Amino acid sequence: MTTKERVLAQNKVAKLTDIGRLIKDGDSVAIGGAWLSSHPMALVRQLIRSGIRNLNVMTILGSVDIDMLVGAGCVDRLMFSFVSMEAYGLPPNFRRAIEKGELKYDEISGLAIIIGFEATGRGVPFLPYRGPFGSDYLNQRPDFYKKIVCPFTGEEMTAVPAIKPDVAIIHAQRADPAGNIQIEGTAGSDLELAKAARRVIVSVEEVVPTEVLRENPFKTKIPRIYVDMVIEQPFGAHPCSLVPGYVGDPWHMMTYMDMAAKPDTFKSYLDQYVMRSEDEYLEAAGGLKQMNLLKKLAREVKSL
Amino acid sequence: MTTKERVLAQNKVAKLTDIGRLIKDGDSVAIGGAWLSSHPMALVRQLIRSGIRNLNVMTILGSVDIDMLVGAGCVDRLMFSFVSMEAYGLPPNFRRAIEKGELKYDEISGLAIIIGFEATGRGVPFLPYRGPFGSDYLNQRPDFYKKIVCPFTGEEMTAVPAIKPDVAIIHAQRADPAGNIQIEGTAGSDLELAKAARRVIVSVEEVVPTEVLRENPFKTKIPRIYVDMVIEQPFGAHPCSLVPGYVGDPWHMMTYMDMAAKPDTFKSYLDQYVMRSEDEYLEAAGGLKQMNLLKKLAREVKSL
Amino acid sequence: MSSYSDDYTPAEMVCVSVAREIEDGDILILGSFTPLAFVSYILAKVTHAPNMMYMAYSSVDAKPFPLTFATYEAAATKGGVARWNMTECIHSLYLGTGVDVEPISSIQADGHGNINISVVGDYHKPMLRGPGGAGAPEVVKMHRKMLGYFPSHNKRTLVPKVDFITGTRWKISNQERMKAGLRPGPVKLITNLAILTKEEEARPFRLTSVHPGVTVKDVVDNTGFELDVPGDVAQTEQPTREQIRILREQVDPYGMVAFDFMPGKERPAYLKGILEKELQALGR
Amino acid sequence: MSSYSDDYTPAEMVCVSVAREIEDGDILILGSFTPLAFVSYILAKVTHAPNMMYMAYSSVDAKPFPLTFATYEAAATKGGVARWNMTECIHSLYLGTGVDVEPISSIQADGHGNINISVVGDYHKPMLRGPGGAGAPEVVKMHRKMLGYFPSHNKRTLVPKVDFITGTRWKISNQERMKAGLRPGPVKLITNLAILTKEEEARPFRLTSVHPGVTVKDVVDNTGFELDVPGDVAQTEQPTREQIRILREQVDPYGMVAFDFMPGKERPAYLKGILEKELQALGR
Repeated sequence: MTTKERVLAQNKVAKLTDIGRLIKDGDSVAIGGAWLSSHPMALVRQLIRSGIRNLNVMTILGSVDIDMLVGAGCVDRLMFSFVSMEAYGLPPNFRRAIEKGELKYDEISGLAIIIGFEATGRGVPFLPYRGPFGSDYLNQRPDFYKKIVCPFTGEEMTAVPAIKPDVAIIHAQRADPAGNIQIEGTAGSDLELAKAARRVIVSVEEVVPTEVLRENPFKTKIPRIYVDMVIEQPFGAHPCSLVPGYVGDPWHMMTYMDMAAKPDTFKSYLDQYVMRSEDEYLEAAGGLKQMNLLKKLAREVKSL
Repeated sequence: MTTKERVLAQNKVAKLTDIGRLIKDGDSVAIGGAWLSSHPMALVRQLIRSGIRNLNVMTILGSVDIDMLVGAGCVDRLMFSFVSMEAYGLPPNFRRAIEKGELKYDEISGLAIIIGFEATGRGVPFLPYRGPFGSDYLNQRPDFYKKIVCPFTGEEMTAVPAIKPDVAIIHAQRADPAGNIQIEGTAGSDLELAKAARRVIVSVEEVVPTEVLRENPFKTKIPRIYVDMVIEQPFGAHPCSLVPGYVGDPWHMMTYMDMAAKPDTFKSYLDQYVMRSEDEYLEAAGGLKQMNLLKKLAREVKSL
Repeated sequence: MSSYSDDYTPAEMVCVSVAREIEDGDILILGSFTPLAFVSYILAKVTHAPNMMYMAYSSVDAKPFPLTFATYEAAATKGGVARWNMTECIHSLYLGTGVDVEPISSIQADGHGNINISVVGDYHKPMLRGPGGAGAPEVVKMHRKMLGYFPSHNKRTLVPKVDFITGTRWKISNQERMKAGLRPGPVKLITNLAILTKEEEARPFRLTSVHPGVTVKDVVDNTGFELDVPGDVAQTEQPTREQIRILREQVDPYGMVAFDFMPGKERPAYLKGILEKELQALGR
Repeated sequence: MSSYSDDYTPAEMVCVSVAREIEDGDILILGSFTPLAFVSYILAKVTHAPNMMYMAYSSVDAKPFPLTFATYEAAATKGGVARWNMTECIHSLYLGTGVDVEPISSIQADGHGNINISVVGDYHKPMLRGPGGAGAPEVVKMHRKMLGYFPSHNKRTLVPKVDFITGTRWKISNQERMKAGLRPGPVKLITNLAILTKEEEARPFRLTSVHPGVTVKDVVDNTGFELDVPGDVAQTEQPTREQIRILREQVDPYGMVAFDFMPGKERPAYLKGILEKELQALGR
């Protein structure tokens, strides 16, 4: 949509199966969330279900989202600063694909990639920062990290270019039908992805009337002028966390790690969990009982 | 304070009369607020009371704060993008001083001055943006607006330098004793001023326990790592507004405009209102009855 | 046409003309308090542009409100859907996504698409020191349309060449704008006499329409720069009865829109009168 | 000294040593989940550094919490005083005001102050593809101290030259750092055997101390780069009884600190055991 169409559209609510209207084979897709938090997993599963191919995927701090897309063969090229399963180990499909030389990748340092997305939202073709001088990032991607001299102080800085994905996919707590998005918990750079991308799909735990957002406008982090499509998908980040709503699902993550360890068992993982409806996925992952446990774990945390 | 001293200090609460510890004659002082909103007027009055001289004052969108400091003879040099009394007319002392050629000034376009403060907080000596090409700002201040070419696209951009005031003075809704600051209403670029300045003084309507801030951390806009001194001063923005708490005081603003119209009556304004204690100022400005009216006006607003 | 009103003030004429420049789906900003502009936004929002998004001070997507003098800011910030401080606003809207319309009232404007809100006379010792540009340099360059409004169309305001270029449209024709990465859109000046439009660097402002009761000669005689005057100049569309009714009953119950059209000396008394009415409405 | 504990694990030794590098008044960040680092922060916060400020995910100035496996993020974000997303955090802390300490565990480190979290072997078809640098390039260059910790001090980890420089201290001596606009501070590597410190570009890491029960030869034999070994190498200060008590009873009740020291194959079973205890504590 153009910005004007986004501002005019008062009902952007669609079904999960509608995302194919906005994402096509070969698109560059920036994926929200960070660490093991808030990744748009229901959207990722839907992409895999749809059989999409040749994506140019971009992630700042990716995890199971990236590993799953790579393993399912959806990714032609990957831009990332970090892909990690953290305590669970290294991401099996990501490792395998790169170690076999089967995945083209652009490894960019974390701050540079964030600043690159940010540049687009600010309407500048580049932004300077005190870059990772002395690192091999500069040698590996001289087309991404360029030297720029401060015209006031003469200091040498690093310029990074504006990154412009075709699509951003994001998961968040709640939205109104017009696409105003509230983020309460761990917030990566989802706002910057939304500003940078031409098309923006946000799945949320709940769609609520705008009046609910007005009760605490300080939580609204992505205004409707940046959003094309809103999808209500409870537990849409599972098995990642969406605090303060629910924690990540360590039991499912361990199942994932076991099954992703080899290509054939990963194929079984996809069959058992992904290549079905999202409702069936949640049932297979433990259903209401498990989801309620993840909510309870998030709620009953202690401080010292 | 160093950052470490700021983090260590759990009680930054001081009296209005203590600000002389952090602001001296000749300092560069960035003043918070914007339009007719949220200017740190109690701090401004205290500076005038203290007889401070030769300040290098910086404002983005200034109003009565700037006009009063200029009229009281505290200002040697003024950096601004806008100084206006809006519906009340042009700022009398500001006009008079410049039209007589008595005030050195640096007029900077609004976005450039904000970006200059922002640069300091981001640790860069400059930031680029699509500058005011074709305007006389570029001719007037070639030392502030420099051409920079995007190393990726070849586009010509404008670089503005990091602005580094000695002190920032800000007024906000509430703080805890450690200096975490909540801003609820009209927010200028106070966070950027706080990050840019070496020393930061914040007056607030109320000092509350940290637990109160934790009830809605989304409202906390300036963390304690940027604050040196906290002063509890109810109605510290008067006659400016601090919504949603209170509206600006149009009756006082009209009195100000009348009395600031000529140097001798402005001298009387200072004597009657400013050169006394802050409590006496509020009494002279109408006392509790007037302040309650301003609160009521802010509370009982209608939407269509 | 019977739906048009014959009972409107020059200020209402200008206000309605500005409101008509606002399209549904536009993005706007309420910044420095300019009553006529605020009234035109709110009028558009409650009539033909209900989905437009405006930033009011720090409130993103604020609710429309009746314009007052004591409480406009508190009302404008009420019921926002999100909050942005000024820094976030300038990056997101002025420099990023792009505001569509934000009418600017300036001390001087010229035929090149320049405005001056800075100084009349010598820069360091001026005859008149204005408030300065604030966001205006970007407003006139970056926004989809450049919209100026002038309560007093005369040769002191519409001058051959401004004394200081606070802001300029810079690139004017749609091709030049797009080549420079800017959104295409015209320069329009809406005055108490007429509407002037500039769409090409090399051509002067065109006299697009004259307000009812104004002659082409009135406009030409009072304009300090060359005008392109078509053989048959249209008359500006009058306000409708509905627009005037909504203006007076809902959007501008205290008549703030008249403020800009008043000589400076009359303004304080007028404002005091409005305040008195506001206090009465508050039940005091 | 009777206040020192004799009952501690190698992991607790490293954890306490890292905690001792944190001063009251420091600024820290909890980012990617590294149990030992998180435990060391919280231990410091509840013992000698109560006023230190940490960012936990998006929570500014979060409250300390007992480390868990299922709920660490929810606990870490609880009770923050402010919220920053990642973009705000990197500009304010990584690039602006400056974080003091953020321990990094890497695949390789070398004697020049470089780390590698990217690849072992050929860049495009590596033997081992690591997770990538995330914020580490800035962490090791910009923060006041560079702190690396290594559960397995050996020549595969502490190598002559890393295969890929994911991050580097770049300027090492205090003079060189200040000349480059960086805060002065050393490079420290804390391993299961010893503490190594580098303070000059031209000089090798100094063997600052060996842990109780470790010999200088153990360290030298297991280090892939040259060490500066003083004639009289100190012994690393042992954990105090109080530190161990607080660690086990309050900060790390489930023994997460042992996690980094475990072979990869043993980790899933260990994590499952911890989860079982967490569920019991939840009353299930």
